[in-house]
Amino acid sequence: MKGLFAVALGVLTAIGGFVDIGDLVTSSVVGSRFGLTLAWVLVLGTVGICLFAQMSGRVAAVSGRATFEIIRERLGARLAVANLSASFLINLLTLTAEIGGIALAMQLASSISPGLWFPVAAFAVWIVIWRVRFSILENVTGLLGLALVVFAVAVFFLHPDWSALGSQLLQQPSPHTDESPATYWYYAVALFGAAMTPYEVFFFSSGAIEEKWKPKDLAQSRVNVLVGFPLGAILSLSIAACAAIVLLPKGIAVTSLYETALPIAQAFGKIGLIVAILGFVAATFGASLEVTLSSGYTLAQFFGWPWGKFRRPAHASRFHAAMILSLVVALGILLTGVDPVQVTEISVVFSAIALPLTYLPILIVANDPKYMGDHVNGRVTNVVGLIFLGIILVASIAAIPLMIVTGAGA
Amino acid sequence: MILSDLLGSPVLTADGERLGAVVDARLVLDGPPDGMLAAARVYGLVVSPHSHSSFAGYERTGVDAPALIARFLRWRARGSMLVLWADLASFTDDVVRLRPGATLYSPRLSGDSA
Amino acid sequence: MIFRRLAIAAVCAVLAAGLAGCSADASARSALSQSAGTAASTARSAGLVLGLDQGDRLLPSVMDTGLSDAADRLATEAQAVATMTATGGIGASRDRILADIRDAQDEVASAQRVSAAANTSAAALDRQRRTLDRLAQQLDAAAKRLEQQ
Amino acid sequence: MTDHRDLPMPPPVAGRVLDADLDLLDRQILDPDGVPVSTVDDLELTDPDDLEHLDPDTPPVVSALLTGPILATRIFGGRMPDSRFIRIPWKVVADPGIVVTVGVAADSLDASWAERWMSEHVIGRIPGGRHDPE
Repeated sequence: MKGLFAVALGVLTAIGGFVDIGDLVTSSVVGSRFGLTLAWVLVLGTVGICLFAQMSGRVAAVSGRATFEIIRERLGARLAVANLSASFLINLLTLTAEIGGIALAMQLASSISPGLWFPVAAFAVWIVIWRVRFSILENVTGLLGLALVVFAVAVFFLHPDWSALGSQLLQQPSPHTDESPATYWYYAVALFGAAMTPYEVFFFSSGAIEEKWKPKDLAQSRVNVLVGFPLGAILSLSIAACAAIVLLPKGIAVTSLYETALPIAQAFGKIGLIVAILGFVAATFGASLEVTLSSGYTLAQFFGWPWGKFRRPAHASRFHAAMILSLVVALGILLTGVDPVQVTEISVVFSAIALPLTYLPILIVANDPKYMGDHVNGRVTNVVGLIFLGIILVASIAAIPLMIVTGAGA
Repeated sequence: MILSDLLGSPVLTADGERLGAVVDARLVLDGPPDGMLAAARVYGLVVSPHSHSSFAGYERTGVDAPALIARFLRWRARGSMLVLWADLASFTDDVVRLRPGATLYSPRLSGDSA
Repeated sequence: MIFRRLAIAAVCAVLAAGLAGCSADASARSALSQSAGTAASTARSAGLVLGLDQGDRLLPSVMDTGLSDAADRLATEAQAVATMTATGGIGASRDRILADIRDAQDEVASAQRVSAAANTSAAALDRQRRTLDRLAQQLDAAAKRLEQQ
Repeated sequence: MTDHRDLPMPPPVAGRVLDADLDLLDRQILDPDGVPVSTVDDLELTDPDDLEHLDPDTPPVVSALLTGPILATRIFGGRMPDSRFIRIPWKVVADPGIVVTVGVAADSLDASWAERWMSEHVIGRIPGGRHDPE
């Protein structure tokens, strides 16, 4: 019974934890501009993140090594520093966006301008990381994030033209919008990069150490990943579908968080909005925690500092100092007045460096019997892993030219 | 001397022919006890003719998965060899020179046949 | 040696300037069209917000956020269009687009006033919604025309 | 073209064999309680007496694991003076596995002075910094 509860909890938190501000807005932007013609990218990215998150969790449980320690060991200091710089910048930009996202969600709930919420949100994130146990922070934000299921329900209540939605799923470069193929592919690469963003793997593998997983817990972690992540992706897809049903026909191209919520208002009115806003706050807050922790994990694991929430802050002092500094920098970026949502767009460039340099060492170590004993990758996992590494490489090479050609998808 | 001084240094035969670059140093823990372990002496140098560094050591370990990566990295490290310390004549100006008649050995780690 | 490099640099600079000059017309046109398109989308968004509010489906805080966001974005576009140098005979369309954006700004501002007032006038909000939709259509049409030229 | 498959295996040795870059460099160093100390950023070897005429019978031995600022010179090049090395003597190394375990507490090593400094002067002074999370 306890085992079943643990599995259910794991799955639920994986669903709730899958969606962050980038997913909320990007899904909605893409849905309102391209309909569901980019849904296949989401499916592809979800398979990829499931594969590598599971692999990194297995490495962590069996060898006790978190992902960035492995990156350092296998890539050597120089390449690892390149990855650290790129990953850390992505983390910082994502953190900026997430804190901004909390503030935007709070604005929706209160009408108080986001500028006043930035410091409150950053402080709240810090205090939770400082004082709350890992399992509690993971489970509570994950469960509250489930409020976003309202988007999945709304898809049905909006009575869409199912055959039209279905044909969008199968059509490539969308027929009834004026977007150029380059813009389409730019968003395809950006969506793929966002689905496979390295911080999720850093967080997942370090979380396995925080919760002291052993090889016997692997079955449960596999269920969490294989059920939770895809269901989370369905939430993303629902958000895109809601935008495609309500906003695309009206010619509204989403640029702000409140527009993401408008289809819910249309479907369920005020009650639905309250649930959706609760989901926004939980999802952005949960993601802020994950990203802040990831910044600490990557730095500490690269330099070999003590890290982890299972230690008292004074026993992982540089880890906590790094997280405080990250929050301060993110707050500083927000206070310059940039649009928090657009901040994430720059991170596409850094993903091009970070993605291959993160997933290659995981794949190599997952095959090393010195680390893994009997738990080395099977043949099928290796073949799929190599295919994804290929896709990641192509996406990485294409990312920067596409960004320049399309003016970042304008 | 630090390890980085050795790594990357070119290796020349006694005749001045370039064999490659030092990509690793093989240590053996068979000296007199030094604290908790035996002293670790430099047993030899791993030399690669085509690359300045080794990546993931596929040419030395018995690991061959994932096949495509293993094959590529072995190709990159093709022709790698081990030269023993006893066969080194000098290490000056960041160049390692071998003694006449130095033997080239396989770089494989024998304990790694897993 | 140094002279040859300077000469090459000069030739490159002239070429670049030439290309930029040729494409200045096209880029001004596409920037204008983009501003018109964004303004249209924003006006529609504000219209949708007003429509949802009429159906009593919106929280006041979401309505506030939506209208103030729309006001900000329209202001940004108005600023961008007003400071644009109108080359290649797009001056007339620029003025018309600017006028439409300014009208939309006025409508959003008065909607903000109406919704802030104690007794909201449903009729006034409905009128503003219709006006915003009409302006959005005009802006969209202008954007399309500029792209096709 | 020499292929290593054609090359003979080296003479067998009695002790454990480690390739310095492959098996030691960039590994995590843990103390007996599993507390991270640092990473292996470089190795210090004893200097041969005469570099122009190396003595075949006295090979260099590893005197210490190096860590700290030496990482910067390894990544960006350059050489720092030996006097500024932060050393973890080979004497205290207990097990060079997929992590390098040392036999003494992390707090007793120079390598963790930065951690102690940050703990004493910054993190430990923030309320709650010395308690377990709830």
